[in-house]
Amino acid sequence: MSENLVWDVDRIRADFPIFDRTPHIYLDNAATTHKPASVIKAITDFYEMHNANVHRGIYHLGSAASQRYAEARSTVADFIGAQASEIIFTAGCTDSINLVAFGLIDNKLSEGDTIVCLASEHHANLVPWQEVARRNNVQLKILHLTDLLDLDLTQAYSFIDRNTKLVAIAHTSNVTGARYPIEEVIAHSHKMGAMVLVDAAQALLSESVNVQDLGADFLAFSGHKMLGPTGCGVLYGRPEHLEQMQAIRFGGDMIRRVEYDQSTFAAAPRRFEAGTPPIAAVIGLAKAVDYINRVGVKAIADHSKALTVAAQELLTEEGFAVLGRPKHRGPILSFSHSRIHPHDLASILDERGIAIRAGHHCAQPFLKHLGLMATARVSFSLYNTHAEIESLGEGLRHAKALLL
Amino acid sequence: MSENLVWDVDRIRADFPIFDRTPHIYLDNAATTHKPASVIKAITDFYEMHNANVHRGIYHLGSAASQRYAEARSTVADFIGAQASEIIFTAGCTDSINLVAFGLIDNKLSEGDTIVCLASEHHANLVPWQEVARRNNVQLKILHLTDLLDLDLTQAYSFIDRNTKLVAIAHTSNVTGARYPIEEVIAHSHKMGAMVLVDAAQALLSESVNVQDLGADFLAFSGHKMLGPTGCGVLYGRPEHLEQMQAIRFGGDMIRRVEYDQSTFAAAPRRFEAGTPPIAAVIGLAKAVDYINRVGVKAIADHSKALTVAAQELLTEEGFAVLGRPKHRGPILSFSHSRIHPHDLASILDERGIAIRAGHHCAQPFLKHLGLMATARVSFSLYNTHAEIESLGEGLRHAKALLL
Amino acid sequence: MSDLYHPLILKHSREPLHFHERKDAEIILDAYNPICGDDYKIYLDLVDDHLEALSFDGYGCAVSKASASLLAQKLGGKSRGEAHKQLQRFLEMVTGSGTMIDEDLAVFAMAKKYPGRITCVTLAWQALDEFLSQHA
Amino acid sequence: MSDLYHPLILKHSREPLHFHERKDAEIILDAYNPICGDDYKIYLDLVDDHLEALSFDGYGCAVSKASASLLAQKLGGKSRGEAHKQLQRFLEMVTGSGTMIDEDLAVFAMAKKYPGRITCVTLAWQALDEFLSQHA
Ligand SMILES: Cc1ncc(COP(=O)(O)O)c(C=O)c1O
Ligand SMILES: Cc1ncc(COP(=O)(O)O)c(C=O)c1O
Repeated sequence: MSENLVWDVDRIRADFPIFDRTPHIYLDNAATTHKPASVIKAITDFYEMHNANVHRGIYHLGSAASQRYAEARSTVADFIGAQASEIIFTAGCTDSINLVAFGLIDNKLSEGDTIVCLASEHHANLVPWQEVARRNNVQLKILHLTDLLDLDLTQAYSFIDRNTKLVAIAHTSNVTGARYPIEEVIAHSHKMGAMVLVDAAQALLSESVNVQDLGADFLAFSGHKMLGPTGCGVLYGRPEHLEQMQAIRFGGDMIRRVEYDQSTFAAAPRRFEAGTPPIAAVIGLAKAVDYINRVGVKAIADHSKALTVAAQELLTEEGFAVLGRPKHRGPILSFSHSRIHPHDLASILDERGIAIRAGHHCAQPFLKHLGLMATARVSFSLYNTHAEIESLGEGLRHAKALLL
Repeated sequence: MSENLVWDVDRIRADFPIFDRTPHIYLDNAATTHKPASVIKAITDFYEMHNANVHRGIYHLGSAASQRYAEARSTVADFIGAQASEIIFTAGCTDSINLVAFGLIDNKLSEGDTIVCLASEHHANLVPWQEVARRNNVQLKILHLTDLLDLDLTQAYSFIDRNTKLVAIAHTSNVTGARYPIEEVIAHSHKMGAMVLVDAAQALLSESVNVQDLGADFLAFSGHKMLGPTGCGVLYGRPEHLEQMQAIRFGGDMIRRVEYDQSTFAAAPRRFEAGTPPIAAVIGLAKAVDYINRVGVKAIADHSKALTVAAQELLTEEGFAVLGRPKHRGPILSFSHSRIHPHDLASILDERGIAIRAGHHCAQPFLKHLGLMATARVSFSLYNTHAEIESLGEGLRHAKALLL
Repeated sequence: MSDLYHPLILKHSREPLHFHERKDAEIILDAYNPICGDDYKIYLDLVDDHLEALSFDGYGCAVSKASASLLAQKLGGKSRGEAHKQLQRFLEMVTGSGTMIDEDLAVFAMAKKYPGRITCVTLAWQALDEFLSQHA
Repeated sequence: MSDLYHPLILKHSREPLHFHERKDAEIILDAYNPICGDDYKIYLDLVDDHLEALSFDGYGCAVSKASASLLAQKLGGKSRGEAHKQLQRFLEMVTGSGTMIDEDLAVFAMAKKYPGRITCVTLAWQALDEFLSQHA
């Protein structure tokens, strides 16, 4: 896609105040994205005009806040093709996954059951399952990847069997950017009677996601990685699962009737939102969704994709090894160099105002399995430009000159 | 304290943009407080100038965000006389209490142990203990109050005994405003070998709280009730307890080493902060603490206290029954009228731009025990004025004329 | 004058109709709002598919009480189908865009301006709606 | 030129001193940074209260490797007390406001400008500090 024609990246960048205030080249969008002015303003407006707690106030501010909070739920639900009642606001993607792990799966496992995780999962979609498996004395099976670091469906089909209770899989790997064939994994898992939790932390800006089409049992993601504020995330769950899922946090707002000796709890999604929720962040997230819808997920994805392709060429040319060659890839690339440590590369680029990530990307065992301790990673979003990739190229050459 | 002399409430109000933008009389500070411009600006600045994820970035923005997040921890720690390593950032007060319940107490209970809760506890400090008691098949004992709705120390001393593992008690009741004699309860509990969790949700603007002086084992509170943003709270814990406490959320940032078959976890406080934290909210909370320190907790408390005394007189004069006559009271008053339902009162006052709370204040069994289903509640903060109490008086008289 | 506290609502809240307990009723419904604590029971018998001896008691605000009182007055004695139709029209009016022919019930239309109080208006109606939907 | 990548640091990272495994060392310390994955082992014997045969191996960035190399070079053979004093002075310089007499080590003072890299500079030193503090 040509930047000059359909996609006016300068206009997009103008929506993001940080590029004015703190000029830099930001290539760490998989960690968190920057926020458009409309999202920041929604938060400011909330505190400056609408501030009140939700669920409880009879007075105008209170009921207006509750209404805004409810509307945000509908906005987010619409965005992924879900019903509002299927959307739980959490503290983040990590929190969403833990809720499924300890609110549902922990109560459902019996001897001989297994949980399946992809080898490349983020710690957030691995460690909770380890813990649940440990507590229930069941096996956590790791589905390893092909040499291209993609998922082999034939292997997955034999791996996920009638003993599998849950498959935990990322939509898009935050390490390699691989967009896994989750539709097929879900279809097969359901045939085997297993539920599937899709970690969509890296998904929502790289393609339009519809939970009905996907058929996922659960979908977890964070607001801050999709132009929204820090401090809130989402768990989508199919209603029949949410009904069975138990609360793991107890307190106000999630109850139906409390007596001294026992309590009964509200229906989903309320049952899972104990206490005062991150109201401003949730309202900000809805604004982020509005912004994404206005620009268009496809346009964002196409632009990011074009940058990813260009970056991949550049990295290869400069002698860096790009991690994996999956069939489909989101806007994320990990890469390494036999004689340049990723941290040094990140520091040297930082001195030129280029922010990239270096480390294990919260996937320690995956990197270790690949014989790596860390990689460098670039990830792109709607506001990145081809000129920034040229600067990256200059930075890489400078680093090589310095370190080799 | 005279408003005109020492306390310039107009200057204070000028710090809170909401009074300019949406004029109203806000008497529901126990639910959530409004936010000063400096707090809102801290959030805006973060997103407009400093946005990055914490803990992971080598680049400048990333390490600056980590540093700001760490500084916020120190600011909050200083505010309550704690060390930074003793401060865990959570999603809110409810989340803080649940962490202690399921991360520590749930693993510590054995047959014959008991948990003690005050009768007036907020659901957030009751329902988690119910659940922990149920799971471990131990007794949750409810310590009832005197006729004045205060805590009777003699009774507490015989109630809390060598079987008591944990005492869960509010510093200040969000229903009656009672400031309980927690120092004595803590001293006695420690003699009996019991830990004490203090729910300080309503404490931090009504007196200066020092965890060393208190001797509390745990202190839980929310940012949004102390001029800070929604979406973050704090758990203070004594280091020896934090060391024993286990994580209840698993994922990135809380780990030490992850392998496919097992993981080891970081030290406190990091072990309890899985995933991307509510960075902007935490930074905003630190700004709220700065603001409170600048104005002075004592000045805030004195002002709120004077308003509370005036309101109590007014309510009594107008024929409303104020709930409880505790020895010490924070800036919170619940009241009722035999022939006026609190919801109707709240609606009628709302039509006059006065926001008060009506309901069970997340203390259903307490109200039920008192033979009430709901009360009206007013709660004061630094920006409220004596003129607002006069308006409240007019509103009350209007309501009586309408409804009686 | 208040919009929400129409004279008719005030009258029904001060002197609710059919406001009495009936422990031996064939059907006893809970109309409970956990958020605010309003808590009514609705009593009725189904006789020849008609809602007979409809009454209620319990505790709540002027608005929920007046609304329950009008429910008892307007739907008592109606056939199941007719009652269900009327109460759905009522719920639509309060929460959506419907209008009401019954002048008394139309008074509750202004509840839309008070989103915090809609549950008060609908409490008893929703409980009866749930019952009639489940036993249609 | 880069501030962080001083020629001395580059030299030590390219050709680290005392960079070898020694499985039969009396003391083997882990210097591991879970955040970034840098992972060294430090080998030493305590002979007459002196740090003898100090070496290291493992994996990490140029900065952490150079810093470990300089640690081995500067503290190897020193008495326990002297080594501890020197390394605490080094840690103070990097994280606080101290200065360093040793010109080579002073090169790391600029790490203060790179808060994201301080752990790289201190990794090996902190591991040894922890050991010496616990066995003082
Ligand atoms: C005494 C008390 N404890 C706990 C809470 C729960 O706080 P949050 O809803 O912020 O988690 C509140 C606030 O409603 C409270 O007043
Ligand atoms: C694939 C994936 N899953 C889960 C997470 C965790 O998200 P959060 O830290 O917002 O909870 C991340 C982000 O780091 C991620 O990239």
